[in-house]
Amino acid sequence: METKYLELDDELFEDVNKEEKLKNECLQPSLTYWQDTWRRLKKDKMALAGLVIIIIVTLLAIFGPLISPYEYDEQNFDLSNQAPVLSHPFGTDQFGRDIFVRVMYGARISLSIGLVASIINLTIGVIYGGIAGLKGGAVDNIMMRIVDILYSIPTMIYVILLMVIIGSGLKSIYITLGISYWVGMARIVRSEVLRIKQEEFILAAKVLGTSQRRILLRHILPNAMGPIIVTLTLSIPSAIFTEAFLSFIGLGVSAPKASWGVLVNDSISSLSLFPYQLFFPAAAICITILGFNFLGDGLRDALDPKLRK
Amino acid sequence: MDNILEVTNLHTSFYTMAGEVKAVNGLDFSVRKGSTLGIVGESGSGKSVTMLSIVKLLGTNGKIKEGSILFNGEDVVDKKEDYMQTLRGNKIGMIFQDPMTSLNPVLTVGYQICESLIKHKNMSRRQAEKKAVELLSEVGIPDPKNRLNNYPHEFSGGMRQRVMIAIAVSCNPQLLIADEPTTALDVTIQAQILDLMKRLQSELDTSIIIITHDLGVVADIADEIMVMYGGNMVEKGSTRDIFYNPKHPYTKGLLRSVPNPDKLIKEKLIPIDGQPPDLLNLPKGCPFSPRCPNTMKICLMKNPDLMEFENGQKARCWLLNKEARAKGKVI
Amino acid sequence: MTRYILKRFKSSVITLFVVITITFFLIRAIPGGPFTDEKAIPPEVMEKVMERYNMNDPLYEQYFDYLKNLARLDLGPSYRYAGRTVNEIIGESFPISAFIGVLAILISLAIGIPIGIISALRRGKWQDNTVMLIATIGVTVPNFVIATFLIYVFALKLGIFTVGLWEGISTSILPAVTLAGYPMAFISRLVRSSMLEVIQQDYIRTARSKGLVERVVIYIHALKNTLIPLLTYLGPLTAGILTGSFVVEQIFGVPGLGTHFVTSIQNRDYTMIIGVTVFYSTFLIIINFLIDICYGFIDPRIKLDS
Amino acid sequence: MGDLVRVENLKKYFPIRKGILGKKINYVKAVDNVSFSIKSGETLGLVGESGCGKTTTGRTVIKLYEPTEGKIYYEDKDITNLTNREMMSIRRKMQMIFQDPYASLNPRMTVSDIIRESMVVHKMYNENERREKIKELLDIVGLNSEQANRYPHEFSGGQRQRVGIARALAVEPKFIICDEPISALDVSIQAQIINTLEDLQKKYNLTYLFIAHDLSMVKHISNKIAVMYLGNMVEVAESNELYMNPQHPYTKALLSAIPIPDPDKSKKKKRIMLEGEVPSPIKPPRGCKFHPRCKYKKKICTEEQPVLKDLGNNHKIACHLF
Repeated sequence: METKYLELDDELFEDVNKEEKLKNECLQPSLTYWQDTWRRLKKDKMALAGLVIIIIVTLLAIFGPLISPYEYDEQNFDLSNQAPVLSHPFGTDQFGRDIFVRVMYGARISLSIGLVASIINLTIGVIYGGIAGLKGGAVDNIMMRIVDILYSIPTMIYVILLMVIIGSGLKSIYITLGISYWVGMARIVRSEVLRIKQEEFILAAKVLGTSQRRILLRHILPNAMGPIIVTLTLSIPSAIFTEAFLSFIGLGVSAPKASWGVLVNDSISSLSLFPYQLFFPAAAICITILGFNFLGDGLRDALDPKLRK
Repeated sequence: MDNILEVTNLHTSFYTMAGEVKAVNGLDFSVRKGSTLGIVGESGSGKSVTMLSIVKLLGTNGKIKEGSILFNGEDVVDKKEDYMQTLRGNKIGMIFQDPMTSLNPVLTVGYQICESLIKHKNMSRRQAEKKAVELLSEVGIPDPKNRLNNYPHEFSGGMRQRVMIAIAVSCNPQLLIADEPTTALDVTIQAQILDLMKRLQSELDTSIIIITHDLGVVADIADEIMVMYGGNMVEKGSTRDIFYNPKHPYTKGLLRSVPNPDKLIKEKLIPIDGQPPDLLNLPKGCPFSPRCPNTMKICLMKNPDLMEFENGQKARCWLLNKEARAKGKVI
Repeated sequence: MTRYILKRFKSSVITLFVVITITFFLIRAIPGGPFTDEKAIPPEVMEKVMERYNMNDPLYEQYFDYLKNLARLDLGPSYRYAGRTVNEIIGESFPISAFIGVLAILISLAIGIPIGIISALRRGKWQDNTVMLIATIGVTVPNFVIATFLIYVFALKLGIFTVGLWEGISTSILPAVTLAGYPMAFISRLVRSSMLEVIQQDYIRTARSKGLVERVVIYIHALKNTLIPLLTYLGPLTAGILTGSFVVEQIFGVPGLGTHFVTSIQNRDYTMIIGVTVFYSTFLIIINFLIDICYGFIDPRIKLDS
Repeated sequence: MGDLVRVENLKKYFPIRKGILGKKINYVKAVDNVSFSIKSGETLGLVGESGCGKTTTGRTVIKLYEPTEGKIYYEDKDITNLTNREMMSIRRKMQMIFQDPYASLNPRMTVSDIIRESMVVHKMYNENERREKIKELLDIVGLNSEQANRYPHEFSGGQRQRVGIARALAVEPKFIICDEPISALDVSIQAQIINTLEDLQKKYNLTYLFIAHDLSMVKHISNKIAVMYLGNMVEVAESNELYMNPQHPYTKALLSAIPIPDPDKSKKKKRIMLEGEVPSPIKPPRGCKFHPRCKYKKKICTEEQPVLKDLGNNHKIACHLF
């Protein structure tokens, strides 16, 4: 037997009462679900960077055009095609308009489209998916058949067709987004609702006699929030994409309004002469979308129940 | 050398984001050739990690910190991966708990059996398939010839576990390790599988380690039993000694908390109160101290040393130390 | 197996029928009729088109004519290009777009899958982090920005590739790479997360317990299961490249169906728009149908005799 | 006092649908003509292997599933076709505890909210009475009440199961269906939960329907045991009687298959090894569903389904041998 560093006297062999025994077990502080999510999100630097980017772009979009000395459509021919200089940090385009203010104005349009897209996603997508998931049976079957059809045909072409019909411009972009854009969210919400519906705590609520409405609000939706938020954050970039894409093929915002897509489209032709005219709007699009993607990825991990310890 | 396996002072930990999970803490045990060792323990006792350490399948964040594992006299702890690959599936066969997920859903059952035969016994494809059919019929799967090209989802839970056993014994391993092989099965299927394992053991003269939380299973199939708690052995001995002459309070507690259906008048069960240990922050001293009915001061300070009795039974508890001191046997 | 194919074929036909009907009614929804308000239409073309689309017949008759023509795969005359039918234009331009599209798909698969697997196997290490960063950026940058960047670097500055005039193979590299940008990034992220999930499955542990070499465990046991979810992405991938071609072909001056489609939109060439829309939809529905079939072959769990 | 709960010829078929409109093409006969009764303050054990329909029976009795056929009586009142509103008062009296401790509690709600919801739904007590009642309930089930506003993921399996029990007790039920409450727990924790359930039964004169596949634990806690096979009830008897003197071939095989935690006894035990596997409930065998695996099968067994007959001291059995 190896030598004992501890003097084995009888006193050590007296019994110990219950409380002392349990002293060993320490309990961590209790965190509400959202505090815990924020605590995990803070640890993810990429997600924080994403959040900061989004905040900056939003501030620029709201206050930029107000404080800038120039109007987005103020033309000044003797300053046309000027390289970036202090008074015009992003330079000017062929009509002498200040690109910096136009980019900030473009931010307003793109973010508003992102916002509208997420509202549409939230309302139509969540409600459609929720009903299909909750009702189940034939209703769910038919609703999902419609979604499958929408999913398999190239919705982008039908967006274009609609734009041709109801004319281009911001209003019609919102409408077309509304028609074709909520499909992804509906599918995710439906599978989430179906998954949660079979969980035993829902059966327990039913055994209690809890009303269908209360089960939906108190039990199903809070548990489905995770995937909904992640899908939402990741759907904003593709809405911005869509707008840039549409304006690129001439269906976007009509001049003199300037969305990022329009800015990039206009400057393609003079790429070799004035690359800066293309660089800044393109950079703006990329940074904003990057911000939403980083935040979306960070949220996915932070809200993932499996990683919860 | 009558021991197929000798483990001394084994320490295995997992390094996770939440900190170091001390899964196995200074484990010593051995398995005699041709015998069946039952490892009994609850969640967090380290019984499955012990098996994964023996075959070094601990994944990226698991590591054997200390200790030696002699298989057939060779210490595997510092062996390279390619040496281990000659052992796994060949000299050591493994059976896992959940038959529904342990077979690859996109490969045929036949392919998954032939793989080990082709690799370890370098049989040709045709030879391997012939042997696979024999194995399937030996483990009791009807019409094996046609079932060879079926996919796992075309088998029931019981049948899939038989396929797992066929794979594990395909190369006549010297040691068969089964981690809760019958937990996911119904009682009648479980009886069939245990019966099959006993038959295979006598035919192949292989030693078996069976890991389970079910005392009934070890009583039926094991020659020796080791009880584990908090990542270490608390008691080891022959099956009869453990059931009829348990030394450690945890073993006694386990036996008392299982109902005995033969008793006509109902006796109240005597449970072990408290919760299973959290391997992230194990209590100082004996891991069972928070739940033990007769904890002493010393139990909270130092982990008890192993005490051996005449009949080879071993236990790790200061209570036994106290009794021995009372009888004048100075430790 | 055949019952599964029939089931998928039936649903594809239904989808196609729904799509065609939607297109038919959409066009009728154009305010003031699709062809009436255009000013500078030469009278003889106008007259041919009106006769061709017999606008004044009752709606259901027009609908049956429309279906009859579609059945004969006749998409009618082009509205702007006098004397040329939509079929001809598609016949000329679609092969070019298809070539670039297939090239783009091959590039995105050939690069996306391996780097996805590598970053999954080297989880947390530098390979994983760099790949994931590039993939996130790849998913972020719109293809027309990639296009301009490539033109700026390779064409204008280094002069390796010529842009603007179409000389077959050599000038299709840049557009294909541009089109492959987003899908390649998406595929690498998809393969990475799918591989990470598959690696933790029990059957991978069983494979390792059989003493198989790591290479066999990954490329035989894990890979097949990892690529199954990728199949479901192939449909949207093709659609993505198709819509991407509208923009990229225009920037690179590729005379593909994409460019024609965009010009037909810009100058409201309705017959061309309808024709190409139906063509594209049919093309994509067929692609999805084919993907469903090979899904049945690759994943044995799909109940083939359901 | 008569039977608290009586069930007659209960059937629950799950339709298998095909095609877009979900045309019914076949049925899974999960529960096929089951009858039993439970006296107030007693425990009926319901055992059987997976797929035998024991869980579906439990969920149909408590009207989680609409019964396809048959009658359910609670305190001699027919509750089979009551509407949701009419069921509310009955719902208060019948509660359920579940198998998976990790899935039976809403992860987004604190423990006190989970228990409070029972009282809110049934509009019982005012706010601070409820807070008091929650503390009391947590103590009764053996949890310390300071942890009341913690989240389920901060508790171990055994502790969560106790929260489930507290939630059921909150509405002061008379009848609780325990659907495999201990099979997901460690052995030492199982004994704790069983003792808690027994103490509560004595204290509140509760009636249990205890559903499990671990026959020795069911024998321990039940007064009467019913054995099910593929949707049918094959044998019902007092727990000692059934254990000591099983009559139905399947019950005998089931009892012989249970591993006994006692080496000498398990070596001596005569084993009846049941061949083959449980057939699929979609296409069950004709006549007695056990006949393909039964050694004593006669011609009649393959044609006619046996009916539950009383052999005396209410030991009932559904088998053509008797």
